[in-house]
Amino acid sequence: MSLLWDLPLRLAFWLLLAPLVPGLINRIKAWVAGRRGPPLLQLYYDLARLWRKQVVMSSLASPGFILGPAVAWVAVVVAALLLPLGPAGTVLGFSGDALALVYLLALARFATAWAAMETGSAFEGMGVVREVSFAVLAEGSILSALLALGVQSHSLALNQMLAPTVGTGSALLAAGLFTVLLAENCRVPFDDPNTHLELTMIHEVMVLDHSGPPLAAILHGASVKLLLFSVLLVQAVLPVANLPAPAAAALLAGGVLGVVVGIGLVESLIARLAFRKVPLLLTTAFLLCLFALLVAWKGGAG
Amino acid sequence: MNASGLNLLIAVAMGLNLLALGSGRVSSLIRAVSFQGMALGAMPFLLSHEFSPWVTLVAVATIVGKGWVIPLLLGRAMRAANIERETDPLIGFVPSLLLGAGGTIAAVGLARILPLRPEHAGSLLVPGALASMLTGFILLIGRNKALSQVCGYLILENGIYLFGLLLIHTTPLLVEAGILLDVTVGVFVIGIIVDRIQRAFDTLDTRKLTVLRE
Amino acid sequence: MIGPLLLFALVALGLGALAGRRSPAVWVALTLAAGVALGAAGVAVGFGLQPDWDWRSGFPVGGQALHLRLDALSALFLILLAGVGLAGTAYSHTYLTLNDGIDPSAPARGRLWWNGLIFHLAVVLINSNGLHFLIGWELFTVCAYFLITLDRRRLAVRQAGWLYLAASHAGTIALFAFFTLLASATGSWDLGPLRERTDLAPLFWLALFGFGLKAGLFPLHVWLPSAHANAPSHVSALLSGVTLKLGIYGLLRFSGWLPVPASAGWVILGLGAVGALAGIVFALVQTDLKRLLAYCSVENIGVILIGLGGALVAAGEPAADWGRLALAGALLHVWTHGFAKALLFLGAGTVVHAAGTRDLGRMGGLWRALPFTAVAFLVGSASMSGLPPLAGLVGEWLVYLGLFDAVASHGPAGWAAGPAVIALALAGAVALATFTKANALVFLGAPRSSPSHALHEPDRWRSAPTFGLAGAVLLLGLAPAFVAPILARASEAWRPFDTGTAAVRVPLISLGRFQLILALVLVGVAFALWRRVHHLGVTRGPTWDCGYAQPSRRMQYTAGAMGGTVGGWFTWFLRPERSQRRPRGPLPDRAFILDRPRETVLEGVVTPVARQVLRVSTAVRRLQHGRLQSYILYIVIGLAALGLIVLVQGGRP
Amino acid sequence: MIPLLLILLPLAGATLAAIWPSDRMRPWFLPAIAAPHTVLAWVLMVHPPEVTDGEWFGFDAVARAVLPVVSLLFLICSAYGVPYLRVRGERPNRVFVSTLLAVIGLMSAGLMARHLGVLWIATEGVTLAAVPLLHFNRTPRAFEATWKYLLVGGTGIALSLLGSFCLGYASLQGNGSGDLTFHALAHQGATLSRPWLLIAWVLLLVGYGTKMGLAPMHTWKPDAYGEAPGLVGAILAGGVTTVAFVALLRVRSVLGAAGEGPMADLTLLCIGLFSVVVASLFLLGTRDFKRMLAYSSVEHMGILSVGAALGAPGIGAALFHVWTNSLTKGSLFLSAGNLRRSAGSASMDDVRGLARIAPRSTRLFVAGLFAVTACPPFGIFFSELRILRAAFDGGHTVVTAVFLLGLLFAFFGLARVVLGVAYGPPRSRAATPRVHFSETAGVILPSLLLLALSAWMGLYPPALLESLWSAAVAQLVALP
Repeated sequence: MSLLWDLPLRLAFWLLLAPLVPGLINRIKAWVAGRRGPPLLQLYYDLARLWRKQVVMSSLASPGFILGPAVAWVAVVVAALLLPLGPAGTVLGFSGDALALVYLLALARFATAWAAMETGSAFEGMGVVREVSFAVLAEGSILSALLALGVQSHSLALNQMLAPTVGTGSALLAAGLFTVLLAENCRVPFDDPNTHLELTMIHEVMVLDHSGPPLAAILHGASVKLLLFSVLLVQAVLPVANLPAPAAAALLAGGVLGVVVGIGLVESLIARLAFRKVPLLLTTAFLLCLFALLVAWKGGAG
Repeated sequence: MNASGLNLLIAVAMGLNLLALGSGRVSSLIRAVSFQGMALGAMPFLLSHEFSPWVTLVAVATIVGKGWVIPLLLGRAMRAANIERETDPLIGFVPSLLLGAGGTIAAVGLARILPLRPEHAGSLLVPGALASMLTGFILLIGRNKALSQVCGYLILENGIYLFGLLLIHTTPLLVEAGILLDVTVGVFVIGIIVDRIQRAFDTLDTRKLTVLRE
Repeated sequence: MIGPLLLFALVALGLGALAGRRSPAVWVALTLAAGVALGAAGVAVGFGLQPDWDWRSGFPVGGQALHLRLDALSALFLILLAGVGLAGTAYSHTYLTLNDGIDPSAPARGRLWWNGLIFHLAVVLINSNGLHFLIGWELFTVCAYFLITLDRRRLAVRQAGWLYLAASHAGTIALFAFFTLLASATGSWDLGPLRERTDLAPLFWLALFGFGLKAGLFPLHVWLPSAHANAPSHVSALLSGVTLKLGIYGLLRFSGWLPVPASAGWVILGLGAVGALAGIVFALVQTDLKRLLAYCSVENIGVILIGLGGALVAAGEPAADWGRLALAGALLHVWTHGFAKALLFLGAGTVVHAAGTRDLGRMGGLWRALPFTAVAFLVGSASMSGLPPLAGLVGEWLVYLGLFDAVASHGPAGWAAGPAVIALALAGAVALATFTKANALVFLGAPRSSPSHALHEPDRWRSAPTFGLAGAVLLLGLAPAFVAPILARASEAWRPFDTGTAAVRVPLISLGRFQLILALVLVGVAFALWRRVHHLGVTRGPTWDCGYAQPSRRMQYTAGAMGGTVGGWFTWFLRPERSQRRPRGPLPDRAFILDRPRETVLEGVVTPVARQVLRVSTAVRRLQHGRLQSYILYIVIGLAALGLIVLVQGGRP
Repeated sequence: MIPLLLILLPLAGATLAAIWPSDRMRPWFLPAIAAPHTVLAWVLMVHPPEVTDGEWFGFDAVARAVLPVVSLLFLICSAYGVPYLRVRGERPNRVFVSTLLAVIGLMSAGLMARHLGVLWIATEGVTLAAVPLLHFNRTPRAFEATWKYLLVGGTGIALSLLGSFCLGYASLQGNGSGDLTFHALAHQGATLSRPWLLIAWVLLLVGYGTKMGLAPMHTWKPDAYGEAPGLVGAILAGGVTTVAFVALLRVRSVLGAAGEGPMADLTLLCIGLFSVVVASLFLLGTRDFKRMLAYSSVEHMGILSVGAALGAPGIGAALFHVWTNSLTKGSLFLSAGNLRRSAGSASMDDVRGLARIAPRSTRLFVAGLFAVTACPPFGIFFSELRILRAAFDGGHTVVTAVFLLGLLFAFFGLARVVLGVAYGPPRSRAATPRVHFSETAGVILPSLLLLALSAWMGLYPPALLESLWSAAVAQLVALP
């Protein structure tokens, strides 16, 4: 299919669907807790409102305070566009785009951190340090996961890599990537998106001072990132690409939904982890991915 | 022919070594050295089969130098520095005596091993030389007073001279060159006297000569 | 064509060195001209506009006839030298005369040794005779020493210079042995491909020590941080940007020309991986801006070595083209790191001059005073952290591709490549943290100490080179495809005799397209958001910070804190020196906690060894105690010892 | 006959200087005698005279290979001597000048001696003549240094005489005619009595090694060089040691002819390496820059004897090293002398920042540091590389490792001291120098010239010199 109408479609998919995911999660949490949660489309409302709001900016901040969120948003969205979408395959893909994806996420992180440091606030500094520090382990896990996929598929292009053979490797990979997903998107048990104790937050605390359109960009970017990880996870462990188109689409949708439900359940059933424990859990995820790599390696060799 | 006479003289010289090692009085040390010098000076006559003016010259020079001039200078130096006794040497008198005696015996033994020409095999020249050198080194290493060290050096060099006598016929030049060592000694002594005049270094005690060090 | 260019460059450098004392203007003109000529020669050969240049003359130096050559590999490094040299020259033109309490005779000396350094670096690069290579090598070390110690009235500077000189000389001694053994094995000082002499393989270890030490290979990097930190910034730029790379050049050259042991590739790969990780972790915990940058160089050298090691491992395997890919990555990284690091050091020079300190803990909020420098520094940092769409990513990306292929090919090499990939990933993430820290502490937030005298953008001489380098980094990032030919030619020149392997294809088109698109989108969206925000209007106020009315500047995160978390995971290795005072009582008075990052290898390994040697030396020196009697005893002992030797040896026929 | 002028001219000059009345004019004797001496030496170098086997003195290949540089060094040092003695106007210089001239005469004699006895006499003469030079300053320290030099050196000399006797006796045992010219001894070859030959070798090695200053017989060196005026140090380190080294080379050739070459090489190698290691260990700790030079000289003597132990190529390299070392050491001693005078002390503990106090001399001194630690473009770099290569060609890998380690430590030690006194905030013992020392061209140029020569030796060694060395090697390594 031609780039001309494929690209806009994907863009629409990512941009429009992404804010739904946090809503879903909140619904599930509410359902588990037996509450009437916020409306499903809450995030859409918030974004719309923020987009119209005026910006309050720290007197210390430089233009980077506004450009940072923009860069972060672009990085995440482009990363999402690199990802193949089940039957639709990929459009921008090229050999080695997997690495590009990883480094785009790094770019997003850098931009957010930069914007946060603009304010010279102790809290946001704290958040930045936590973000970039935990990212070390997260990135290690993602890379070894990609390595495992690469070994399976003898390729470094996402659309070929994400056609796994189901097995023990996939199970390990699923566990590892799910943990990374939770960490990277600041969900329980790593972080609590709706806490109000600054001391315990990672991502939220970085955006304390943001307001208006930049904050909207940040929130929307976060939701896109969440969706991106879910899609990546699903395609990494389920043989989506090997199925006929409709089934593939269904499986993808179902998988993503499953992931979302999983997140919701985790958030409802598990308490936040003490910060000292966070690296431990992340290291576990790292090891899981490493084992997946070993399994893939042996499997390929044998 | 007069090998016996020669050996007698050498024996005397070796005896003087022991005396030098044992004596704590600098003056007796000097006397021992001068007698040894004269003994050495007499030897060429006994060695030479027929009278040769050259050898005579060497002998006379030796007697005058070793036996008379240098002891005279040493004596003067001693008086100038008015020291009489060697006090607490690094190697005590008894140990050095024992060392010297043992060394002398060893020297005799060693001389048997060394491949010598038949005409030298019988003579005490080589053992005497070795013994004197050993004595010299013991004095150089074991004594504190500069004068005693000079005497040690003299005895060392006497030993070398003794050895040189083996070659006096074939290569007299080398042996005569040995005279230069006496000049060295002369320089030592002059140095002492000069310095004594400058008062730079009292009682000629080398223990005071340790400013230059790491 | 090439010959005259190089000749002109060298002559101009020489004349410039002479002119430096009297007239700076002439000096800068000549040196810049020389740089341009060097660059032109490099480009001409590197991009294949001219055939490889090989020139022999009967004119002997030190009894050896000159033999110069310029192939793509040398050209690659020559271009780097030219670029950084030009930038540094321009920068130093006014930087040297800034009055930072530096020795008044420093500027003149600085110009002299600067030209000497560039001259001899060029000599090493275009040389093909072992003796002359060694001469150039030693002389550029000496020039670098005098440049590092320009401000030699400060003790720290003298100590740094001393450490550099001592370490370099240790390396040089190894190279003495290397080149002499080579000469005595081949019978001539002439250098060139010697594939068939497999007996020469063990020499590689000597080369690894000698060149690795110069490159700042991890356990041998002890001299690097203090030298880079204490040198004037344009010197740090050249040291880190180019002279480190000369160590790499030496390793490339002689691992390409001479046969290497089977284990060589694995060792280099391992050292590179460890170095990358350790270097960047050390960088993260530094509290001195220039030390931080210096340690970051250790990391990037590690990355380059991973590429080289991959190439060597692959060379041992049948039909492994991934090695050449990794090599191309390493070569490109030589450029990207060289330019970016030079940029960062020049920026650091400006910052340090403005803030009057190298201590990150006392900077902050400098973007107001130095907006353009801040942008340039940001570009350099982003490239260093391998962020798209800048140059840093491209080199690492190629290395990644190579290593991924290695793992995917299921060969034994995978056992080396896999861990290397993960080490690279971790190092990349820590690098991101490091540069977040550096930028944030220097430019963002509020000043942590009362700002110093010269709070203004530098003059044109100093800002132009900074932006030039930033432009280069940007260009390499957005249009990497243009450098593909020189990379291909260089990695073929690496082992000229390996005609078996297919010509190296460096797949940079796709990545280039991607980076370009990304850059455009970034600019577009950023502009749009900017417009939107300003359309709605901006209210300025104090940092909200969850309702702190007026957060004081001392409440900001400090250098120690920013490195704390990750540093904490590596305490077993960093062993920081911690001094603290806990708050006591119901109304605690002043309390503090201070972590001084330590030079683990230097203080943990080198110093103790040195202390032992010194102990021996002291013991020996006691023998010279001034007692004449013992001196004579020594003679007797010597006599006895020699006699014994003769007796023992004389026994056997 | 003409070569003998090299000996007689200086001696005549010495006597003339000794009776010359005026102290102010006398220093001019030094260049006045040294210049023709050098000219003659170089003329003879280019047009070598015939040498008949029997004669005792001869400008043979060996003398031709080293005498020119010694003479040149002496010329430059004597040029330095004129301004130096003017600065030291307070001292009477009668003895100094005449003995200095005697020294060059006797050194020439020693280098040209082709007879064991004559060689010994010349060496002894040099030893004695050097005494007043060392004692020039007349301080108690100077006296002590002289005393130690004399007693240690005298012992060495005595041993070398004994060694000569033994060599003579060895030839006597082999029914030699008692002709002790090296040519005759070498001719006698294998008929020399082996035990006596070996005894002789050990004694001569220790004896002449003492004059060379090989460890462990080097103990006199730091004291003597530390207390002597700079130019005396230069001549001792560059000239007298050379005489002793050449003596060893000549004796070694006899052993080689007698088929005992391997034994000689082994002993030379051992003592050489030992010297390098010991010297480097001393250098690591010494704190006085003139004593430092002494240890550095010990190190280079070790390098020489290692080179001499490596057969024909090694000996060639060693002769090359004699040239480079003499020139470089000369320059270092002269500049060190300047610094010593302008700072009033030679110890790191008293002196710092000489770059401010005496900039020119400091530059020379630092350059000399790099020159003497084998940094190109100076000659020592090339000569040491050649020795290294000879060692590798000989397959002495372990030896070379130790050797290189020694060089490294030596560099650490030297650089530590030199850079320590050169840079940093100025500090000197003599806040108001007793004699205000101004860096006139007269005291700077000689050192500079020597350095330049050293660099020239390295970069563009004339083909003539190469031929000289190979000729000397051919004479020394007589193929039996």
